[in-house]
Amino acid sequence: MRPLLEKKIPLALVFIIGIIMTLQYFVPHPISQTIYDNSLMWDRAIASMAYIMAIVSFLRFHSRRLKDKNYAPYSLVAILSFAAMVLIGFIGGTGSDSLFQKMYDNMMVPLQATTFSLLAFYMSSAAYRAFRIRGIEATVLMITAFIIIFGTTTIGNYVPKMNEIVEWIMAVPNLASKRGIMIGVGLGVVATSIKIILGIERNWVGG
Amino acid sequence: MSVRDFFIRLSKIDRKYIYLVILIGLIIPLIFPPHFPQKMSPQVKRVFEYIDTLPKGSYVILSADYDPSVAPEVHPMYKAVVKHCILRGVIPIGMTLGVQGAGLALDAFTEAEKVLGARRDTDYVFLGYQAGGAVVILGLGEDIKSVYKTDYFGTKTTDIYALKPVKNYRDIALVISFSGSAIPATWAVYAYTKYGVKVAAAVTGVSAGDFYPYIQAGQFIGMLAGMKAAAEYEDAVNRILKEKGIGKFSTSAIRMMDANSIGQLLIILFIIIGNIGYFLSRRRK
Amino acid sequence: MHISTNLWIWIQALLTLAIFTFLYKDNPLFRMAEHLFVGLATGYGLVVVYKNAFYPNVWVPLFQEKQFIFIIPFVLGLLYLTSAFPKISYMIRWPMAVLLGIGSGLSIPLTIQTYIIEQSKSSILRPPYSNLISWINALILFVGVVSVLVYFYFSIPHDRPGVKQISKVGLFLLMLGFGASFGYTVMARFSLLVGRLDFLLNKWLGIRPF
Amino acid sequence: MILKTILFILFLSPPRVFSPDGTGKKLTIVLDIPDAIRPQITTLNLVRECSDGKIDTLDILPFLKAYTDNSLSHKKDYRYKILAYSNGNLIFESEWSEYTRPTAKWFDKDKLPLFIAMMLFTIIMIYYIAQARANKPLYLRPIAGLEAVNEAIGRATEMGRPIIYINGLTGISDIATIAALNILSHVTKRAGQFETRIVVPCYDPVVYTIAREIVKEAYTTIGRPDLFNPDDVYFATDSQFGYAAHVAARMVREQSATNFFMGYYFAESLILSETGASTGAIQVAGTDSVAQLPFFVVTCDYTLIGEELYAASAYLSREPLLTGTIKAQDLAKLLLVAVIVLLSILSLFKVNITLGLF
Repeated sequence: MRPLLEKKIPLALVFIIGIIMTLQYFVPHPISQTIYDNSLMWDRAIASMAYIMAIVSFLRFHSRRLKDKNYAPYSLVAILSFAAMVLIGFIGGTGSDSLFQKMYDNMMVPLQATTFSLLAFYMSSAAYRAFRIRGIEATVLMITAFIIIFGTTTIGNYVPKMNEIVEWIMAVPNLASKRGIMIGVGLGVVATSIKIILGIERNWVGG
Repeated sequence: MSVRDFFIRLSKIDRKYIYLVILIGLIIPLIFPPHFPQKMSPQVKRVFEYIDTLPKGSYVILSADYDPSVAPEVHPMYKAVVKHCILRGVIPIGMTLGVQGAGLALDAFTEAEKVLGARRDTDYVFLGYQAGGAVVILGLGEDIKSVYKTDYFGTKTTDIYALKPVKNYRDIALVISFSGSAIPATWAVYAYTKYGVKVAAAVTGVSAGDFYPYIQAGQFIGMLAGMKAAAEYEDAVNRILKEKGIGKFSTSAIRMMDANSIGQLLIILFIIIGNIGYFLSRRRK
Repeated sequence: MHISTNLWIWIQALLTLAIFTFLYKDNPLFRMAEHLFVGLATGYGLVVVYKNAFYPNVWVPLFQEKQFIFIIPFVLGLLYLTSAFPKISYMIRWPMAVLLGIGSGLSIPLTIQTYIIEQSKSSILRPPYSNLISWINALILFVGVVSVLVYFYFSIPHDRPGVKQISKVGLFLLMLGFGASFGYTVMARFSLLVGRLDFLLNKWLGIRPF
Repeated sequence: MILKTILFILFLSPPRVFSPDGTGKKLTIVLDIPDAIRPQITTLNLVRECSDGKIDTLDILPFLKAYTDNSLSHKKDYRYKILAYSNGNLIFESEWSEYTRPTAKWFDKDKLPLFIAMMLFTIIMIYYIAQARANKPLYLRPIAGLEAVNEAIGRATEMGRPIIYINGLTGISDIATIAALNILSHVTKRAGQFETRIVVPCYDPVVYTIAREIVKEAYTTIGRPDLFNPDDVYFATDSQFGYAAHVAARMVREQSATNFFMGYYFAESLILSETGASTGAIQVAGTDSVAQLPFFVVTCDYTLIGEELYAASAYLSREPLLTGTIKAQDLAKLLLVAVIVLLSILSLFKVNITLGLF
C-alpha cells in the first residue's frame, strides 16, 4: 500500500498531467483551452497554498533564533516587521494611498534599490580580481569586456569607430554565442521534461 | 619598496579599498560636475539629426512606453526629445501604450510649456494612454483620430488644431518608442514593417543589447541607449538653448553620466593595474 | 545645503546607508536592515499572494461561485500541511506531482519552438546579402552557432582532430559573449549606484551640485 | 439633406464570414465596403445574431477591413450584417450573412511539423534509454564543473564548515529549478556520508517544500535520517534582493566552505557569488540564464554552462537510464547542425526549400 501512495500515484499523476499538458498545445478545440485555463488556475491555487508552509518555515527559523544571543534582536525585528506588514496589509488595505503602499515605497523600495546598486561595487572587485591575462579564454573574455566598458563611456565616443565596434560585438559574435547556448539549453529542458514525465528522473520521490 | 613590489602588492589589495575608491570617485563628480565634453555617438546622432533637419510643422510620435522604475535613464531622453522638437518647430504627438507612462510624459510636456512657452494643441499634442498594445500601433497606421477619439485632456481629436492635417502614419515623420522592455520591437514589426513609417528606439542600457540585431537589420533609424545617450541628447539640446539665448539648461542626465563614466574608467584602471601586478609577479617566479 | 525634513526621506536614507555598510563588513546596523528587509518582504509577499493568488484562484471559485471542481486543487494544497505529520508526510508529493506535470508538460512544445527551432532557423545562411559585411556577419553567426553546439557535444572525446578545433572556436565565442555581456552591464549597474548616491546627496542632504 | 442621406444608403451583398482557426471561439468577418464610402464613415457597427436569437451590436474601428469576433461558442451559429454611419446618419447597410459556426478542431495542422519534431526527439530518447537498459556503456566527456562537485564537498568536510546550496530564483515550472533540485539530491547524499552540514535557503515556497523533501529523502537513502535538520532547509523570503541580502550575510557569518549556485538567476547572481568569493569559499555554479552566466564564470571556480546544468544529474548519478538521454540530446544536436549546414549549402546554390519548421 505505501509504495503505491508514496511513489506510484505521484509518478502516475506526473505522467498523465504531463502528457495532457503537452498535447493541449496542439489541440485548438475549446475543451483544450478550458483545460489550459483551469490548469493555470490550479497551478496558482496549489502554489498559493504552499505559501502556508513557507510562512511556517520562516517563523520557525526566526523564533528558534530568539534563543540565540547573537541573533535574538535581529530575528525579533524580522518577526515584528513581518507581522506589521501583514496586519497593515489586511486591516488597512493595499490601495495606492494606504500605509501598506507607503511602507513598500519608502522602506522596501530603497532597500531593494540599494542592494541592487551594490552590484556596481561587486562588478569592480570581480573585474579587478578575475580579469587577468591568463590563458587564451580568460584573455578573450577580458579584452572584450574591456572594449565594451570603455566604449560605453563618454570618452569612448572620441575613439574613431568605437561605437560601431561595440555594436558589432553585441549584434554578431555575442548573438552567435547566445544562440548556441539557447539551443543547447532548449534540448536540455525538453529532455529533462520528458524524463520527468516518463518517471526516469525521480529524485523528488526519493529516487 | 620597489615600483615592482608596489604593483604586486597593489594587485592583491583588499577589495574594501576598491569600494572606497569607487565611492569617492562617484561622489565627487556628483557634487562638482566635471562637465566632460560630450560627443554624440552615431546612433544618437542619427536620431538627433533626423529631427533637427525635419521641415517645420512635421509630426513626430513620441510614445512613452516606460514606467517609473526605468525613469532615471529614459525620462531625461523623453524630456530632451520633446524640447528638441519644439525648438525646431516640429510638432511632437505624445502618447503611451502603458498606463504608467502618461504621468511621466505629461511631466515632460509641462516642463516644455514652462521652459519654452510651448502651447498645447498648437506646438504639441498629448493623446495619453490607449489600451491594446499592438492593436493600437496598427490602428494608428489607419486613422489616428479613430483610435484616439479624445486626447489626454478630453478634447475631441477632430477639434485639435494641430492635428487637422494628420490622418495616419503617412503624415508622421518619425515614431520614437521610449521603453525599458521589448515594446520598441513591437513598433518596429507593426509600424515600420507594415506601414513603412520610420521608427527609432529609446531604451535602457540593459535592454539595449537586445535591439542591436534590429539596428543591423535597419528596422530602427537609430537608438538612444541608456544614460549615455540621455546625456548626449540633453547636451545637444542645451546647445540649441544656448544658441537661441534661452538658457534654462537641464543637466540631470549629463551629471549622472559623468559620474557613470568615471566609475567605468576606474574599473578599466583597476584591470590595468591588476594585470601589471600579475605580470610582474609571474616574471619573478 | 538643505537637509530634508521629510520623515520618510530620512527612513529611506538610513536604510540606504545601512545596506552600504555591508561593503565594509557585517555589522549590527546591516543586520538590522537585512532582517527588517526580510521581514517586510515576507509580510508583503503573504498579503500579495493572498490577494492575487489565493483569493481569485481558490476562495472565489470554490466558496463564492461554488465551482466544486476547485475542491481538487484546494485539497491538493491542503496536502502540503501533511509534512507536519511524519507518518503521512509523503502525501506532499501529490501536489508536487501536479505542479511538476503542469510545468514540464507546458514547457516541451514551447521550448522546442522558441529555443530550438527559432534559434536554429535564424542561423542558416540565406543569401543573397547586400554587401560583404553582411556576408561576413551571417557567416560568423553560422559558424558560431555550429561550433558552440559542437562544444556542448557530450558523448565524444573533445581531443579528436576536428572536434577539438571546432569546440575550441565554440569556447572562444562563449568567452567573447560573456565578456561582452559583462562589459555591457557595467554601465547600467553604475547608473543604479549613481542614482542611489544622487538620492543621498541631493534629496536627503540637499547638496546642490556646484 | 434628408433626401441626400437616404439616397446614400446602399444595400450591398452580405459580408463574408469564416472560421479563422480551430479554437471554436472565433469568426472573422470581411468588411467589403466600397472605397468611395470609407472616408465618410464615422461609426461602423457590426450586428451579430446568434442562433439562440440573441442580437448584439459591436462598435468597431471604421477603417478595419476585417474583424475577428472572439469568445463565441462552437455550439452555436452566428450571422452578421454591417451598418455604417456618417455623423449619426446611416449611409450603408448590408444584408445578413449566412449563419456560420466557429469550427472546433482536434488538431492544429500548422503545428504538425512541431509535433513531428517533438515525437522524433521522444523516440530518439526512448531508443537510447532502451540501449542503456541493455547495458551498453556510454562514453561521456569530462566536464570540469561536475568533477569539481565532489572536490568541493570534500573541502567543506576537511574544513568542518557548511555547504550553502541555492536552487535559483524561479519556481518549479522552470525546468532549470528541477535540474538544480536533482543535483541537490546528489550533493546531499555525498555530503551526508561525511556528515557535512548542508544549508539550503529557499526563495520560492513550492521549491522550498520540494527541496525539503529531497534533502530528507537523500539522508534516508544513505541511512542517516538523523542528519536532517529542518532549520537548514528553510524559506528565507521571496523578495529578490531581500533574499540576496540574506544569503550574502549568511555566507559571511557562517563562513561557508563551499557554495553551490544551481538553477536560474537574475541580477542578484553577482551579489551572491562575489560575496562568496570574498569569504574564500570554493564555488560551483550552473545556470541556463544567458544574462547571468558571465558573472558566474568570472567569480566562481567552476561554472556549468547552459546545457551542462541539465546533463549534470546524469553525470553525477552515472545511472544508465539517465546517461542514455544525453546520447539522445547529442544526436538531436547533430541533426540540428546537419539541417543548418545542409540548408545553408542549398541556399548558396539558390535552392530555397522550406523544411516544415525551417
